[in-house]
Formats: sequence, structure tokens, C-alpha cells
Amino acid sequence: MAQMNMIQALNSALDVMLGKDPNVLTFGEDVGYFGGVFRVTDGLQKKHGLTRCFDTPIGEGGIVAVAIGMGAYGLRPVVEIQFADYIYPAYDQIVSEAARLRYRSAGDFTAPLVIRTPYGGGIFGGQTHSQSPEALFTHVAGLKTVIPSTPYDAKGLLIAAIEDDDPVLFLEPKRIYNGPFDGYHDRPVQPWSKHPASEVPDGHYIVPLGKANVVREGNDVTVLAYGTMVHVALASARDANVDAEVIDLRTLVPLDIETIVTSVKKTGRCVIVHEATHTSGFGAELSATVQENCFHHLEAPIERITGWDTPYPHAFEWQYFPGPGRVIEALKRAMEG
Amino acid sequence: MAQMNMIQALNSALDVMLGKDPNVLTFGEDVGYFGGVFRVTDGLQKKHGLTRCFDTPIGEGGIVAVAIGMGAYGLRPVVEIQFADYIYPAYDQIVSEAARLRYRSAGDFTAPLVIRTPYGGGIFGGQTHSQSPEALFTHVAGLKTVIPSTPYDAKGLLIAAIEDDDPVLFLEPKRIYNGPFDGYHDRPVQPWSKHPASEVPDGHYIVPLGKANVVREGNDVTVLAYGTMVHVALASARDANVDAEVIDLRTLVPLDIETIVTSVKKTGRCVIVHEATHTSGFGAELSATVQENCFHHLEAPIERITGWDTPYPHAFEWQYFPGPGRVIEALKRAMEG
Amino acid sequence: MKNRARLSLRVPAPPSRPGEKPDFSGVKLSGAGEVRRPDIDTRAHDMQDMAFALIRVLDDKGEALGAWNPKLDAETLRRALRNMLLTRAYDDRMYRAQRQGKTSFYMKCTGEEAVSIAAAFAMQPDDMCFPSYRQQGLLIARGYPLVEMMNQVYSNARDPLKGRQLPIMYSSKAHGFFTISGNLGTQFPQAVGWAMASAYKGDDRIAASWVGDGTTAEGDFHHACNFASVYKAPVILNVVNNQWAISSFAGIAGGNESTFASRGIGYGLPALRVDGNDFLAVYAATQWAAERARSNLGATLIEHYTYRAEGHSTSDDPSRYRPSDEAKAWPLGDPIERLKHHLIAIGEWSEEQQQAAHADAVEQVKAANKEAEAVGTLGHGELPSAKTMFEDVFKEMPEHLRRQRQQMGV
Amino acid sequence: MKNRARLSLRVPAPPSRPGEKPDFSGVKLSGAGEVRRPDIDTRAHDMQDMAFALIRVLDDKGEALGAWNPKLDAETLRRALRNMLLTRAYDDRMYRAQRQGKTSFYMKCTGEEAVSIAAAFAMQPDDMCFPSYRQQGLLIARGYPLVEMMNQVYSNARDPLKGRQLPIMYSSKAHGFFTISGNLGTQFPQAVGWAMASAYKGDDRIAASWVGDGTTAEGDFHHACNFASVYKAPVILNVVNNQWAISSFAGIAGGNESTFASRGIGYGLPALRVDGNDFLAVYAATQWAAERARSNLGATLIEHYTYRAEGHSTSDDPSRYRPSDEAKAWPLGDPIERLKHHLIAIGEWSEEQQQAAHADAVEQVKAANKEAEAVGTLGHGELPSAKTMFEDVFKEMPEHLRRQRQQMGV
Ligand SMILES: Cc1ncc(C[n+]2csc(CCOP(=O)(O)OP(=O)(O)O)c2C)c(N)n1
Ligand SMILES: Cc1ncc(C[n+]2csc(CCOP(=O)(O)OP(=O)(O)O)c2C)c(N)n1
Ligand SMILES: [Mg+2]
Ligand SMILES: [Mg+2]
Repeated sequence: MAQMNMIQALNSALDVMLGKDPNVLTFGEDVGYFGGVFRVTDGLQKKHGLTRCFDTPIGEGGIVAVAIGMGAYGLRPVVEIQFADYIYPAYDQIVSEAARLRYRSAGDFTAPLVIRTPYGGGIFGGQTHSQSPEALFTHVAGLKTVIPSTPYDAKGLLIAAIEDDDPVLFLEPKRIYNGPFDGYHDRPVQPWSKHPASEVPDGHYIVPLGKANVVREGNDVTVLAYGTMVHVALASARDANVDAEVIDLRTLVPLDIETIVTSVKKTGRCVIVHEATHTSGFGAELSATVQENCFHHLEAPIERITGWDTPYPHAFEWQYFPGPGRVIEALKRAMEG
Repeated sequence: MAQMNMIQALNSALDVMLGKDPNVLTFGEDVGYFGGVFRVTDGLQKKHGLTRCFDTPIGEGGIVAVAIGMGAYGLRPVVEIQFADYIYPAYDQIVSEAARLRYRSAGDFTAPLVIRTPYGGGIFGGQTHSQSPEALFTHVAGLKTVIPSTPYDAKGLLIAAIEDDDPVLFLEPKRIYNGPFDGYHDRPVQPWSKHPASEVPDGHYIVPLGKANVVREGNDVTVLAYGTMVHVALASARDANVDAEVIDLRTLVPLDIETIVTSVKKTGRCVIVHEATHTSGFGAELSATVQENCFHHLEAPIERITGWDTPYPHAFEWQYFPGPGRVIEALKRAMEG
Repeated sequence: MKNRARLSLRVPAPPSRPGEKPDFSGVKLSGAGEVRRPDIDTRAHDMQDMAFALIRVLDDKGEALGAWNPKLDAETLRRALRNMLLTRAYDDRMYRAQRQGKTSFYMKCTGEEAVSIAAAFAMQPDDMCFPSYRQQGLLIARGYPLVEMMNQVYSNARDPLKGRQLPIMYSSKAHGFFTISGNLGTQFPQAVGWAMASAYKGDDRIAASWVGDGTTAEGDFHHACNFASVYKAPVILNVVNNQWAISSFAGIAGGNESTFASRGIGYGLPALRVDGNDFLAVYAATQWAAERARSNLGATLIEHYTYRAEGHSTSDDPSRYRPSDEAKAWPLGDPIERLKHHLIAIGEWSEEQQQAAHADAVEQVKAANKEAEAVGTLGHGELPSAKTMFEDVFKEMPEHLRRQRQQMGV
Repeated sequence: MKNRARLSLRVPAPPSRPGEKPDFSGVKLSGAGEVRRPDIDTRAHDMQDMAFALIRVLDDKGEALGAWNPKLDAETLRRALRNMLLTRAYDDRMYRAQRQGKTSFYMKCTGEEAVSIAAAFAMQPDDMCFPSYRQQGLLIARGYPLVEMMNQVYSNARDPLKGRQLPIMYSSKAHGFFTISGNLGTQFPQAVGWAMASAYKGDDRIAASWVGDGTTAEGDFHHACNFASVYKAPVILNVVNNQWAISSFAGIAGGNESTFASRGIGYGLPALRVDGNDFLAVYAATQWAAERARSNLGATLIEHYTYRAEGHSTSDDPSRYRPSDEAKAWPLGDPIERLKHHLIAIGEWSEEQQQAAHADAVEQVKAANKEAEAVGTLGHGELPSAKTMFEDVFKEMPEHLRRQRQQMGV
């Protein structure tokens, strides 16, 4: 067992899989010699060789296309898109190709690739280094979408994603790469080392895809969150002084509906939190699903606390970011509703 | 007043605007001499000239990018993407550029372009000629999304979209280009000529963006639909024998929340219908919004009747398409709920 | 800079439109046997001229000339000819089937048979092809059963793709034929990835892909050339320039400004330009590129200069945008006629044998079609089960799809 | 085909890494004045050699030589030099401001000043520029107030972009400077569209755009070249090959296989390759392309061969991936030094004047910075109103944004 931040945990996952499976390789912009702008692939080229971890041209569509071809050959490529904001040039290859290969060929060809990409705000990255595009992928049949919230989960989920035979979009909440940011931006930053989930086994293990994690049990209201917002939700639950059950979804598709529904049936109340823009965000799907499954148990309207329907504005980081202020209010409203 | 099908109505809208505004021009794959694979631009090159209506290389990203540059210059380009299924190569230019130009430049540059594209199933087009990608765009701040359901609306909405100073995605339900298909695929096809909304003025008029249309008044349940599904919803309401209020949304963003909320508060029940895949479809946003605004008025769970979470399978057109069978059942469930 | 001139927008147009005389006077042809054949290890930079020439082997008299003559034995040529005849007969039958309402859609490759049949002959059977929808000839030449192709076109119960794909979007890993995409060009960089994987694994198999002239405009074309060049991927990148992309002539794709082969120059890729209606020329160019790739010398871009002799698909009517007799005026003739002519010229074939071979092809197609139709055609007869609609979205069916299948009541 | 050889994957690597000696022995330079200057109406096909040469005007002694010498008067050259000095001083100050925590991010263009200053000098002020983040020199040369640039970098209350954009993502329509995108390459085909619009309207203004060597790999690069070629758009497409894309050397973008200029050949675009650290060469090439475009002869692709002398951005530490003395070893020198040298060589400048001009630039920057800082820096002082966050998403604020603004409580 070692203590790792999320970057180290992800690096360890890749290291383990490169060591274990010669069909695993990883590439992307600046991931080779340099080890990635967030250092997630640091040292892997040196350790595993030039053809196992390398730089690519700046063409996200090409990166994913090439990975699909490799997947069809039988490899398990893990590609990095430098920022989720730059995934759109690869959108066609992901949506029309990776996600559909198995279906359209009736299993003749598959694309077992993993697309890793840092996403989310909280780092003054402005419009093009802060986006949370998960809902643009959860609508796509054939694609799995995974988001970890701790170093332990990050490693276990990434290994599970690499071993999964379907294409997986693996979104990394970059704000919590180095510590479990809870949204209180004016308080001192906490490092991962103080968090229990920074205890990460050195070797191989998985956290299964499709299973949510109840990170706080409670009876009065269910909070659904993922990525950075799990920590915001936890802090908010604590500070709102409500007996909230906080669920870390971990995988958006396939969604662990059972865990969600069981919780909301118990609490009768539900608050959904995400950073992405509001309209057609993944919160909409969660809200609709909860409503459909728990209608007769709901005692208050389901609320969505999300980013606003604007691009992420550089100077207004904390007015945009759905921090504890807004989540606490929502929890209180839910309790009154 | 002339009688027009939807293709003729769209053609007329373009003809009117090309005649009225020298800054309007239209282009796309096969739209020039040939007049488009669905004939929407038929005759326009001949009438208005080679530089007003022309063919482009098969590069959807380039088509939209070039239109953005033209918009920044001061033109009002209307581009055609041959099928909505082929819009993804242009996704980055639409999402990162067209939708954000005004915001990121504080109004210094704008992109008043219209992207027209045929969408939806019901034509045995298989996976790549049947998709309904609207929810992949409604999540994007800065973009308007419009879907007509009749020739009259098609012309009026398209003219409004061209005159609008924001980028507009204009999705054309290709199944109803030639007639108001109600989902009964085994009954004779109706032509538009028998439908009152095929009476279309020859000249300029608009149907304003952002206003829904109550196409059937009723007291017991609200049905939210757009495009082809408006006709399916109407037929289903009729055949389910329920006093349903059917709302044709016409514009998804900005959404006419007031009309929706007023109706659901009256009926206490809501069924949402669309062709797109279920998870994270626009139905999720509608369901969440209705629930948030009408919680205390709801007497039954809001239901979503949608395409399944699979690619659109060629041979199973009618098992996939959310036809009257499924909508009628949902209406009945809503009445019992 | 006073009185600056007014600019104007140029929109290219083809030389002739319906009602006008076909005009191929702009087409510059090299003579058969005229173009040099560089060694396979020639630096791309030192063979840029090849991107502007046109490799031709067969001359008007049916003689095979020059350094590119692959010198194939007569039996191989006869097999090739039979495959081309079979492809054409298959196309004709399926086209009619669509017209008879037995399926929703079909696409012919008439006039372009040499492009795929010669490639299949010049490559190894375990090399991997990433075709567009117009390379059905690859499957046929590799011995994929016609009846399977028909089952796919008819979406019947034996359709290997379970009724999910539009007709002609075949897939057969066993025949090195990648699942065809409806989205143009996506397969081009995928082929590069497959080739990179083969190189990564120290394998000896190479990949090949095909796009149309129109499709070269997609960003994926650029990605393919770029990645292939950077990683020296063992792949053959083919552009089938059949002069038309639905209703758009090749000038709309940039074909008036330079050759499509010359796109390779900027990536440092060797580029060949070849008479696509000359079986021997296509064979020789493919062989050259395959040998180069297999020798770890990287990718080659090949432009096949040919002509789409029929409509784009069953949804198309080409007489609306080009002279209806344009196909006849095409200066490079018909690939089947030219190979036949050659075989006859070298005394290895006769008009009678050709008749018989044609009849045999038609017969094979007929028999296969009978078998396929006996199973079912779109919406008639034995159909795939709708239940399978929810399978293969993921490897294991997740809960939400299980629920949806239940809701559908199957 | 028995015993076929095993393939292997090639991943390019730069000649030297940290701890090794910088190695530019692979760089082939033409001599100053050596390269021919074709007439502006030369067919692209007849000037393909230009894509592999390197236009240079200034020699090592500071003399201006050959057909590309634009023969500018000394006053113009001094103005240019002052603009380059100002750009560098501005960069230095803003870089420090970021280090001092006054903003979140900054990017310098050190060593590349000639690329944008010369372009601004060679184009007309109403021509439209679609820059990347490394052409701040355009704004400076066109007289955009430094203080406005700083207000943007500081996201303060006077930020013309209202605090919404990452520092350096300037926009000024009045100065023909298109709003910079964080997404690489998107502006390249947009510039083509703008140019097409200008031609469509019978205007006389042209457009220009800039991308880095790394960015050429994006599909948008291909779209830009293709559309520019097909519609003969009056646009100058610039590739600033500064040898690095963050940590990736130009070989990862394909730069080892051919020149970036040669990418133009396949589209039939004339392509020039120019010493990007030679103000006169960049000026001359831009002027050539501008004249060609304005004469309705279409687009030109220009590769500027230069070197990113500092880190990619304030987030970068180049000593992690390249020798720390690589910049010093760059064979084309420093653009400011070279122009200074030339002016001195022709007797129109002195070291003392240079000192004074430098001091003056620093002073201007200091004064502007004082003014900007007095307004505010990121998160300090007078800030833009958060209320404006909801404006300009659409022209009119729709109901749902009104509600959200209300929820935010402003
Ligand atoms: C991404 C995408 N855009 C548009 C289309 C529609 N489309 C299908 S075929 C075709 C023309 C292709 O022409 P070309 O590449 O020359 O191939 P050919 O049909 O001539 O073999 C078009 C525009 C598509 N299938 N995919
Ligand atoms: C679409 C996209 N992909 C990736 C990035 C991240 N990124 C920013 S700058 C850069 C390197 C660009 O290098 P180059 O084009 O050579 O320009 P230079 O920085 O050298 O001027 C990368 C990869 C981005 N901004 N946009
Ligand atoms: Mg073609
Ligand atoms: Mg660079």
C-alpha cells in the first residue's frame, strides 16, 4: 500500500497494465517523453519503451481513430485527450465509430479502447480548460462513461476500464488531481495524503464499472454526485447539518440505478450536483430516472445544482462553480419541500 | 397562399431570403446545381446564381468553419449538413466556435449562421441516416435548436432562424418532408396537401423562435413532442381516447417553459415523446424541468417514450420507432397513475 | 493600394452538364508503359513526379507495356476477369432486387471493378482492408460467399449483421474486411491504426483503405496521411477518384487544382497515380505499395483514376447533373473490356469464353440469390429476431437495456 | 511471401534531449538572397520548389540580398524594430505579472516577433487576421493599446472581454484581430470563410491566419487548405513552425518527413517557406501572398521557420524535454538582433539607439501596466461584474438565463 494522489494513482494503473498486458499501450499529445501536461504518464515511456507510451500529432480525431484501428487489431489502447474541452474534434470517431463498432458488425469487430481526459473547472482555466462534457457522451449508445473521485477509485476504475471490452470514456476531475477539493476555495487546500482513499495498493486491483458508491449514509435526502462534486456534496451535507446520503456514481453509463433508487426511496428527497451546464446535463437524466422510479416516494422536488448555461468564464470561477453555498441551500430547500 | 410540402416550404424560405438579403447565401454537399439530395435547394442556384447557392467539399467541419468566418464578416450563411448523422465532424466548430463566438468576444464577433440538417428515422435509413442528435446540441450554451413539424412552421421558423443573430441548428424531420406521418406505418401515407398547415404564404413571414404551439387542447394529460413525433402524439391522443393536450415545442433552446408548465399544471400528467435514444435525450431535460416546476401538481409519473438505447437498426425500423402503440400505452398509464 | 481591385468568389463547375456534350478534353493521360517505376525504397521526395503522372500498363491494342507490367500468368488473369464479371453480375442483380422492393438500398461499383479486384489479388489474404461502400469486389475476390452478401443486403434471418446495418455495409473479419461505416472517411485513419498495431506487434500483415475523391475532403483523410507518415505505418491509402461524389464533380473536392495523389507529397508519403480501369496497372501499383509497406518502409498513397459509370446509389439519378452519355465518353474505357481485350490479344481468351464466363457469373449470382431469397428479403420471409436489437451494444447487456427489451415486450 | 519480415513501429524522436548537446545539424538552410522570386501569377504547380527552399534576405553580416529584398525605407524598419522590442517587453512584463500571481496564465512569443510584426507591416490595416495565441505582435503593430491588452490579461473591470476569457485570448474587430480560440486550429478555415465572404461581396480586403507546426495536424488545417483552394479564397495561411508543440518536436507533426510548406502542393496552393527570424523575408513573403490574394489569384501557404525560444506558456518548463541551451544554438538567430544588425549595417541605427529604443519600450509597457494594475488584476481591485456572466450567450437573454441569473442572486 502506498499513499498516492490521483495523478500517481492513474500513473500506477497505467504502469500496472503496461506491465501486465503487452497489448496495452498509451499515447496522446505530450504523453511520451514529457509524461503528459498533468504528468499522468510520467516515466512510463522510459520504463516501458518508446512504442508503449508515445507522443502523437495534435489531431484528436486521428488519435481516437488510430486507437480504434488498434482495438480492431486486438490491442487495448489507452489514449489521452489533453483536456476534455479538446475532445470535440474526435467526437465523430467516438460517437459514430468506437461506440458502434460492435453493434454494426454484430461483434465481428470491437473497440476496447479507453479515452482518458481531464475535465472540470475550479482551476481558472477559462472556457476551454474547464468544461464537463459528460452528457454529450452519456447520450451515445455503446459507450461507457466513468468518473472517479478518489485516488483509490481512479486506479481501480482505470484498470477496470482498460480490461473492459467496450470503449470507455474516462473523465478525470482535474481539480482533485492533487487533493479532495470541497468547493471552499477560500480555505487552505487539502492534500490527498490526509484522505483515506489515498491509500492505494501498488499492484493490480479493480473497482468494477457500473457500481455506485454510497460515500455517506443518511436518511433524509439523497445527493447524487460524481468527480469533484462528491467532495463538495460531502462538505455541504456536513455543513448543512442534514442527514444526507451522498452517492458517488462513479460510472454514469451504465448507471447503477438500483443504488440510487433504493436510496431515494428511503430518503424521499434528492439533490443532484454537477459542474456541467444545466440544460441537458447529466443531472436531467438522473432527475428523470429518479422521478420515474421513485415518484410515489418523493416528498420534495428533485433539484439540480449545476453550472450555469454559459461558457465557463475565467474571472468568475467561483460564481460559476456550484460550490457548497448553493448545495447547502438546495439541501435545506429539499428538507423544507 | 400556395399548397406546399415541407421541402417546398423550406425551399421557399430560402428563396425568399436569398431574394431579400444579399448577405444570405447557402451551401453544402450537393446543394448547388443538383439542389440537395432531398431537393430543398432545388432551383436556387439557377435563380440566384452560382455564388449564392453552391456545392462544397465533403468536409462538414470545413463547411461550418467557413460559415462562421462568413458570419464574422457580416454574411448570414445557411449551410446544409446532408444528414444529421454526419454533423459530428463539424461538432467542434459548432460547439466550441459558433456557439461561443459572441460570448468569448463580448459581442465583438458573432456567428449568425443556420445549420439545416435532415434528421430522424422512419425511412429504413439504418444507423447512419436515422439519428436524432438534438440533445447533443441542447446542452451547448449559445446555440439555438429548432425543429418544425409542418410546412407552415418550417418556412416561418427557417426565416426566423436566418434573421436571428445567433447560431441556429435547424433540424428537419425528414420522415415528414412529404407528409405528416403519424407512425401508423402500415396505413396509407398521407400527403401534406390534406393537412391545413400545408397552406403556406408565398412571401416573407416568420414563426418566432422560442414559442411552443399547443396543437391540441386537452385537460387530462400533456404530451410534449416535436418534429415527426407531434403527428404521432396527435394520432395517439386521438386513438387512446384521452383528453390530451399536445404541445409542439418547435424550439428546444430557448425552451418555452411557460407554455409547458401552464399545461402540466392544468393536466397534472405528462408524457414526453421523442425518437432519440433514451438516456440523456432531450426528454430527460423536459422531464426534469416539468418535475421542478410542477412537482406539486403531478398526479402520475412523467413518462418518456423514446428510441431505445441502441443504434437505429435497419431491419427493426418499427420496433425502434416510438410509434402510436407505445405512446397510447403511456397515455393510458399516465391516466391510471 | 488605392483603387484596389474588387475580389470575386470562384465556384468551380464541371465542363458539361445535362444536355451538353461530355467533355474530357481536360484529362491528361500518359501512354501505356511510359511512366517510370522507382525502386520500392525510393525516398518519397525523389518520386514526386509520380503523383502527377498516370501509371498505365494496357494500351489501346490490349498489349501490356513497360516497367509496371506485373507479368501475371494467364490463369491469374482469367481468375481476375471472372471475379470482375461476378462483381458486375452481383451488382446488377442486387440493383434489380432493390428496384423490386426486396431491400431498401443498394450501391454498384460499375466501371470500378478493377480497383478492388486487383487490390485483392495483389495483397495477401490476411492483410486487412478498410473499404468504403464501393469495394464489394474485395469480398468477392476473397471468396466471401455471395449468399452471405445477399443475406446482409436483404436483412434476412441469416444476415451475419443481424439486420442492423444498411444494405452493403458488410463486415467479415475472417476475410479481412472491416465493418463498413456510413460515415465517410472514418476508416482511413483506423486502417493506419490497425497497421500501426501490426507493426507494434512485430506482425507481418499490412492494412489498406479506400476513400472516394469526394471523401478526401474530410479531416480523417488528413489524419490518416499524417499518422501514417509520422509512424511509418504499413498501410496502403487508396483514393478512388471516380470523378463524382454524388452530384459533385471532383473539382469540388479540389481535383481541378492538383491531383489527389499529390496530397501525399506534403506528408512525405510516396504517391502513385494509376489508371484505375487497367487491372494490370492497379495490380502493379498495389504490389509496389504492399512490398514497400511490408519492408517496413511505410505507407503509400495511391490515386485510382476511374469513373463511376452508374448512379451513386439506388437513391440517385445522375442524369440530373451530368450528361447521360458521359460514361460512354470516359477515355479510360471499361475495366472488364480492357482485361478481356488483353487476354484475347495474348491469345489466352476468346469472345466465346467471355460469353461463357459472363453466363457463369450470372448463374452463380442467380443461384445464390435464390438461396438468399428463400430465407427472406427485407420485411418478408424469415427475419432476424427483434430481440437481438439490444445485443452487442455492449459486450454484456446492462440493466437499462434489459429493461428496455422488456418494455419492448420481446 | 514466405518468411515475411517482421514489421516494427517507428516513433520519431528529436535529435537531443535534456542533458544532451543541442543538435541542429539536420536543418538545411538556403543562403540569403539565393532563392528565386516567382511572379505573383505563377501557377502553383510551377513553383513547387519554393516549398522546399527557405527564403532568406538578411545574411550573417546584416546585408539584405536578392530578389525577395522588399527594399523598405529605414524609417519603416525602425518602426518595425520598435514594435518587436515593444512586443518582447510586453511579454516579459506580463510573464512576470503571472509569476507574481496577478493573473492565471500567460504565453510569450519570444523569438517569433518577426512573424507577426512583419505580417502586420505587409498587410493593410483593414485586412482581417485570424491569429493563434502567439501573434500578439499583430495587435501591437496595429496600435491596439497595450493597456487594453493588459486589462484583458488581468480580467479587470476594463477588460474588453469582461473577464470571460483566459488571458491573451484577445479580440478586436476594430483592429482586424479575430477573437482567439482556446481550441487549436479552428480559426484557420474560419479565415478562409471570411476571405470567401470578402470575395463574395466584391470587397478588396483579404484575410490571414496563423497556426503552429503542431496544429497543422488538426483536421481544420486540411479544411482550410481545401476550401481555400477550391474557392480561390483571398487568404494567407501561415504555419509558424517554431520547432515545438509544447513538449513535442516538429517531427511528431510530420515535420521530419517533408516541410510544412509542402502540404500546400497537394491542394494546388502556392507555398513559400521563409526564415521566420528574418523580418525582411517574412515581410516579402507576406507581401507576395497578399498581392496574389488581392489580385484574385487565391490563397498562399507560408511556412515560417522559427524557434520558440521560451516555454510554451507559464505552465510549461521546457528544460524537462529539450536541452536548456537549445534556444541559443538555433541557427537562425534572434529576429530583433538580426533587424538591428541590418539597420546598423546600413548605417541607419546604432547600439545606443537600440538601448534607448529598448528602454522606451520598457517604459511604455511599465506605464500601461501601471494604468492596468490601478484598475485591477485577477481577483483584485475593480473587477468586471459577475452579472455580465449571463450576457452575450445569446443576443437577447432568454428566460432560462434570466432565471439562472436570479438564482445566482445578482
Ligand atoms: C461524413 C459524411 N458526410 C456525408 C455523407 C453523405 N454521402 C454519402 S456518399 C457521398 C459522396 C461520396 O463521394 P466519394 O467520396 O467520391 O465516393 P464515391 O461515392 O464516388 O465512391 C456523400 C456526400 C456521408 N455518408 N458521410
Ligand atoms: C484542439 C486542441 N488540442 C489540444 C490543445 C492543447 N494545446 C495547446 S497549445 C498546444 C501545442 C500547440 O503547438 P503549435 O501548434 O506548434 O503552436 P505553438 O504553441 O508552438 O505556437 C496544445 C497541444 C488545444 N489547445 N486545442
Ligand atoms: Mg467519387
Ligand atoms: Mg510550435
